[in-house]
Amino acid sequence: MKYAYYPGCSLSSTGVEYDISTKKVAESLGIELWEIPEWNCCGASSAHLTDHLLALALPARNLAIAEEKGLDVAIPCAACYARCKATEVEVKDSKEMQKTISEVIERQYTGKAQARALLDVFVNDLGLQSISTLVNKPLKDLKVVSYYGCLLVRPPRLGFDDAEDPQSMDKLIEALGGTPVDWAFKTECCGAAHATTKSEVGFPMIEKILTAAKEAGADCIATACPLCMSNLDMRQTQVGAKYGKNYSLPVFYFTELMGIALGLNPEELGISKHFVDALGIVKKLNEAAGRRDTA
Amino acid sequence: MKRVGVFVCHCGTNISAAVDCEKVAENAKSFPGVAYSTDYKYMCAEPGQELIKKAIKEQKLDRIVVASCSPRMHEPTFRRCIESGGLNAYLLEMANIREHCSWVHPDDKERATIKATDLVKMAVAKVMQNEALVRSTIPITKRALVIGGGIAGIQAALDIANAGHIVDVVEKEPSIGGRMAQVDKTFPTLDCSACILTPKMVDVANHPNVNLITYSEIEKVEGYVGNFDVTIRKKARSVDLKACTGCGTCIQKCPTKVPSEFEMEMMDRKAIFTPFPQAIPNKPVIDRESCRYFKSGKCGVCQKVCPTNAVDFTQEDELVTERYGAIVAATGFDLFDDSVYGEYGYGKYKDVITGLHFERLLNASGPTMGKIKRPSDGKIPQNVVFIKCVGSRDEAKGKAYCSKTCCMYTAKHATLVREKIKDSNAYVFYMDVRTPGKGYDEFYTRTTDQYGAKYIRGRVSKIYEKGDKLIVWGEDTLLGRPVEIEADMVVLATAMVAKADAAKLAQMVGFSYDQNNFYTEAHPKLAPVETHTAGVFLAGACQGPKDIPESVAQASAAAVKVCGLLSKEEMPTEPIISAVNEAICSGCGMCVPVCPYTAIDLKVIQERVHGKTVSRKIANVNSGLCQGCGACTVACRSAALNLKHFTNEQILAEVDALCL
Amino acid sequence: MSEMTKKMQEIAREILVKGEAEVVIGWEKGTFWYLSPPAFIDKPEDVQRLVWDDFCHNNLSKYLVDLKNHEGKAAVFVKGCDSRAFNRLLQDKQIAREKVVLIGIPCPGLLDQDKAKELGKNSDLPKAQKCLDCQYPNPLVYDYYLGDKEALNEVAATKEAADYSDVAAIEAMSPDERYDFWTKQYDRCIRCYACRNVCPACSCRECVFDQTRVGWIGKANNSSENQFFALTRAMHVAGRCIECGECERACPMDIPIMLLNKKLVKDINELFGEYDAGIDIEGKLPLGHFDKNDPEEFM
Amino acid sequence: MSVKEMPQNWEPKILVFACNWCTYAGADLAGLSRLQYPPNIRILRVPCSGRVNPQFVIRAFQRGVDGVLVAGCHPGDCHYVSGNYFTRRRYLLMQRLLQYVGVDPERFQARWISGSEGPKFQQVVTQITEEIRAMGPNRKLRDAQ
Amino acid sequence: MERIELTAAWAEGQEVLAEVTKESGVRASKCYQCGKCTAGCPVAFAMDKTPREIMRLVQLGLMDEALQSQTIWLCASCDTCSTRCPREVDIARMMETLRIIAKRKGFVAEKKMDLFHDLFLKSVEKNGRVHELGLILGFNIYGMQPLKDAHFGPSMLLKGKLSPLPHTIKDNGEVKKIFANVRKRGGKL
Repeated sequence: MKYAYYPGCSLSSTGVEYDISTKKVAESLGIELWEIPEWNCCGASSAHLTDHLLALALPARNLAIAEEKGLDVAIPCAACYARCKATEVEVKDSKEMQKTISEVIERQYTGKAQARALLDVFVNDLGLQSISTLVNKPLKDLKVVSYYGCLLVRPPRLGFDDAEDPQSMDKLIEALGGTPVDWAFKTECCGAAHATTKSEVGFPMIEKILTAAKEAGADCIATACPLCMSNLDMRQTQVGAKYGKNYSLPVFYFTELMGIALGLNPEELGISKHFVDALGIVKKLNEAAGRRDTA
Repeated sequence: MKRVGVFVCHCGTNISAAVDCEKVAENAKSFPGVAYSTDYKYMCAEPGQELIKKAIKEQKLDRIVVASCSPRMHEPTFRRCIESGGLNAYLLEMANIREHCSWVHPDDKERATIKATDLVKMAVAKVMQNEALVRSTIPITKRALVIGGGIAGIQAALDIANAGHIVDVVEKEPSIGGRMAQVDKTFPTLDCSACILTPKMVDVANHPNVNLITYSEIEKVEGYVGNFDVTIRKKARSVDLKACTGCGTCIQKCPTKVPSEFEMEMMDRKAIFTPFPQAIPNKPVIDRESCRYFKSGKCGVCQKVCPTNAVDFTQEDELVTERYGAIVAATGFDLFDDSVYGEYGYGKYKDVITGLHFERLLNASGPTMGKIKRPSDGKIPQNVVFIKCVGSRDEAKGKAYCSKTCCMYTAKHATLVREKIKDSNAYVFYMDVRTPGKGYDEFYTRTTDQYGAKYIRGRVSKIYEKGDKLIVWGEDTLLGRPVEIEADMVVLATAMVAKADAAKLAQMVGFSYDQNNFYTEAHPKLAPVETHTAGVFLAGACQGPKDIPESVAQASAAAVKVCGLLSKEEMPTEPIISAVNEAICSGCGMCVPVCPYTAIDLKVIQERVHGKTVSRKIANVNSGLCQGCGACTVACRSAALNLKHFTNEQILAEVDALCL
Repeated sequence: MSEMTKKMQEIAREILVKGEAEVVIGWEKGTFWYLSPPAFIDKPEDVQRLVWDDFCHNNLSKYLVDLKNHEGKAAVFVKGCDSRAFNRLLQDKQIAREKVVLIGIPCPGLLDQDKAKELGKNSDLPKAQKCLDCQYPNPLVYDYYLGDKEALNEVAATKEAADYSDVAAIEAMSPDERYDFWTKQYDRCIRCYACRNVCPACSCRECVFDQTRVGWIGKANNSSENQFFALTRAMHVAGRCIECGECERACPMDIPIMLLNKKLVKDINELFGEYDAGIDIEGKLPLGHFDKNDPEEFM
Repeated sequence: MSVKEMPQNWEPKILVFACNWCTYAGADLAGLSRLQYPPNIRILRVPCSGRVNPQFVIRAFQRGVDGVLVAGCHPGDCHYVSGNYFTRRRYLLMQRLLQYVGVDPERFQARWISGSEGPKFQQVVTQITEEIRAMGPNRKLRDAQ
Repeated sequence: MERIELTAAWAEGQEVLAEVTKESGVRASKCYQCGKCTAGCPVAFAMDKTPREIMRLVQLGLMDEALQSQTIWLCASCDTCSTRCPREVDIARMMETLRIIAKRKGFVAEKKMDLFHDLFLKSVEKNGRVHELGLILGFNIYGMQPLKDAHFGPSMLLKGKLSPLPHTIKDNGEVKKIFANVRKRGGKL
């Protein structure tokens, strides 16, 4: 299995551990990721609010490079995925748009190279069956709420999962030996850049999600988006302080949880880079496993 | 030698003001076949008609052209006229020189006259090829079939039976009663549904002219108006209806419990069961899917305890064929599947239910003995939220149409919540409140005013569980503010949709259905209970969402149509139908799928070829079904099919005449 | 003798000896080296007449119509186009599947007869136009198959894309140019109806063009009547033409009949969705059904 | 034939195949409403537009009409349920085929005109008459006579 | 409240309405004002007009009021509204288009947000990728709140999450060209 890989800007900065864990996990699972050379920013989440054509053209360049190579593109970041998918679909739907975009990016893109969410690739191309056979440190008794965020499964006609009650990440957690916890905020929006630009709007949105996860009885949150991650993880203490709450909810990229279950070193997966301590819970998991082994 | 008479009408000055009628009549004399031509002030008036009749006799005319108004106006008049003059009615053609000529070309008499002459020329050319056609008759079988034993079917059957005709009612379920039996109270009077339905069920069951055929389905329909041959599959009941007394011992003793469909799976029934206590016939059936005996061969308790030995495990489905003169489709509706609304969590959250579930919760013989209780924990809900238009008026996930009944039954539900639960709140999320019906708006007004239900204009976007509450997010669009309600129970006013197998039945009988699989009436205004297939009528929600009074009214209307048909011994058929030239037809069957009335099938004929008898297939037009559209004639490459009165020869002659 | 000819003769012999069929329809060498007309073999000793070469053009399925009232079974060799013709005739209910034994032959594409006649035996001959346009060189239905089955599956999976450049060239002309073009073509027509007679979509008991009493068409051999014939024939095979090109090959006046047929195939595909005649015998014919969402141009 | 060569006093002759239930009724309504249009059309009544065999259309051109209009009920309104859907398919093809052999698109047209569309009937036949008048007599597909 | 004269407002709003409809491909007339968009909107609590009200303004041609509202700037583009709309109206796309047009017309109700997006795109144009540290610094400096979020800086640098230098792609000519080509086609960036 081989895919073009589009990490996106966040994965080389705030979401560096998403990049690290993705690459490690893909390697362990035998998926070859060919990082698009000299990839550019997809424009999320500013370009589409400024100019529609620019919003389509920026992702199109990356897709065009993948198309030349004959590969579909695996995209970890939900926002990048959404922008790339939108481009792919508009190009496929309209020959005229295809022509315009190819002229703007000065490359050919016909919509043949598809934008694929990394989660989709793992769950639907590789398959849960194959993943679960490779699990050697199951996430036993770890209660995880899956937070898909707003962009991963929308709009419904393009999605690889149900837009209202998606299941793929939950099923993945289950395949990793963890306990998926159902909750109602799987696709509620975390406010994206609002936490940075307008915290009085962004913080209440984050608060709602963290509270819901806590109330659902989760030990931690799994996510597929670097912006969601920074809102839920980096901002967690800040938001907690504002609302007088202590959530202590570690947030993981789903790839990190996969890495842990596949027996990779948590440090090497980048888990120490989180703001809310996540290593502790991993340690507990390993200790419990150790006790089970000796017992 | 054919002798055509041409009669040009002035229509007072309606025609003659713009067309030189005398000249047209004069011109006509030179057309091939014309033996006589004249003009007159009013052809349709008595003296005009006499003029025609007289000319037929005196001039020995054998076919007539009347150049006057539109045939849509006076063709019947002139057909009668020449008939009484001794000619076959179909030896008439009309040239429309009024609507299509004088009235639209008032200022150019010369060219209007040329045009009128052309139109007459075409009519003459056509009439030269006309043939005498005879209206035939088909016998009518005096027996009606009603498909579906809900309130619409029951009403139709009763009305037909009371008029003295025999009716068979075929019902798929073990009992008649349909959806209305599941309903607790009816709007706008709040009288109990069972109290008004069950007497009708008894009436229909006891009526000497009615045969109830329950637990049965239509297997095949052949034939046409007056003569439908219908095969009915009587599903194996596993209980001998004659021997069973309906004592119910078997039901009591049956060890297998399964969720009751009638109770919306909120309560159990046995594997041998009647759907509800007032079922008719009140004799059980065995649900073989869940019965222990049928699954494992062990058990047989019901058979052992039956005092009359009525339980018969060896029963098999039985096919019976009967001939009917008319059919009423009254197959009812299904509920939309609300689980497509992931955002509402129907199917995931136990206390998010449909209106029909709620009916059963209200019902004294339902799962909660008439107390409104939550399915999840049996608690009495304080805050009940109703959401309207779930599946209706929703192009994205549901149906584009309005389900018509939900506004009223939701008002009823909200009223009953407020009436039955002390200190309760009933919130209704709506987009519009549609109450056109006698006493309906008054009922709705009482719901808000007297009963204090709170109506919030807006569609709900999300429901989720928080503890034992259901959080409902909506917008109060009148305030322009997002709102949230902590509810104990949410009731979805679910769309009415066509039965899952609606299309199958329509295809079997041969009538049409719309994009939502509701049956299509012949005309939305003027033929609302007829279908395009003669002898097949519609009643109730199978034609579109309807409430009880409307279903009953439509059922009675359908019954009148049936009675009208059955009151005759035979009915005349229009002779303008397609005919097959058997010598030419190669039996390719291209005509079969283009016929909208399934009037064409292929039949096998025998013929002698080189001293051998061979058989071959040819098209066969059913004169009872053919309506004379001519679609088949164009599908037939070799022109083996031809439409009488509009034959290929006639149309070609008209085309040629136009250019002579 | 070619490998395929040998195989053909063997299987024909076997079928006749075993009595699987009473007659085998194949091709034999004709009067000229570039002709391989149909052969009807009913004795095992005659099978050596059968040949397979670059000129086995005739669409043999059409001959089955003549055997409609024949009681016994017939075996027939089918190329891709013959097999589509067979399906076509099945759909028209003109033959009974159980009365026919089909022997499939993979077709590499045949050579142009007219060019062969013109250029002589030892020249480099081009493929026939109909074979260049062919999208289904391999039989779609058969009881026996004389080629390599695996190769067949591979080929079946990759249908060749249709080439409509010749049709497009005419579409690009002005109306008057188009009219002049077709008038020139059909002025040559002698109304011999050879095109109809070989056509597997023409299976009427009595063709409209023979119905003098109705007067669909005048006897006069003029441009107008000839074009009535051309257009009517084209409409009659619309959605049913399997593009075997036999009409054009049979035409003694070299009228490009396939240019009309292909135009209809192209328009049907564009208007009502991709459809290839003679592929799926269960499917509905393009002019035998409709879709409420068909293009609307008549508002 | 250019306008200059147009014969004197030439008037186009246009044949309209009108279905009995919609277009014929629409033409009646145009009359009842006294809506004027050029006297060049001749209406041939058929039960349904689905009855109109393409051979009739070619025949009309052969015999010398200058234009043909096939008109029926709007899709969905056919008196015979589905006849006009077949008409639509058939004449979408036929129209293209006629143009392919060089018939000018204006010469053959198809339209949906309902029984209530008297004004539309007037407008359609006026427009077609004017278009064809501007083009001159039809010579294509015509009998030599 | 001021009475709106609807006929005049409708006439006045036509041009912009046509522009919005063309650019977004969204027909506002499809909306039947059920409010499901607002009901599920995670940002509705902070808006001055609900998303449904924006649709209503557009329906009536009250374009200036729509373009001047904060709402269009607060929309987080999460698509919840479009996903759930029973009339399949792409409300999120409408918001996006209104924002683009508002900017073109100089109606910027939320200067900070606009600044953020401007800086973001500048960074992309310059480097081919977004330089997050630069973006945050720039945003806070231009936004006159230089110390906001500054406490994250050091720990982010330590965790390797913020690079002091921008990530660039070697030959950014291609991305610059994309910007130039979009501008050539009338894009106002």
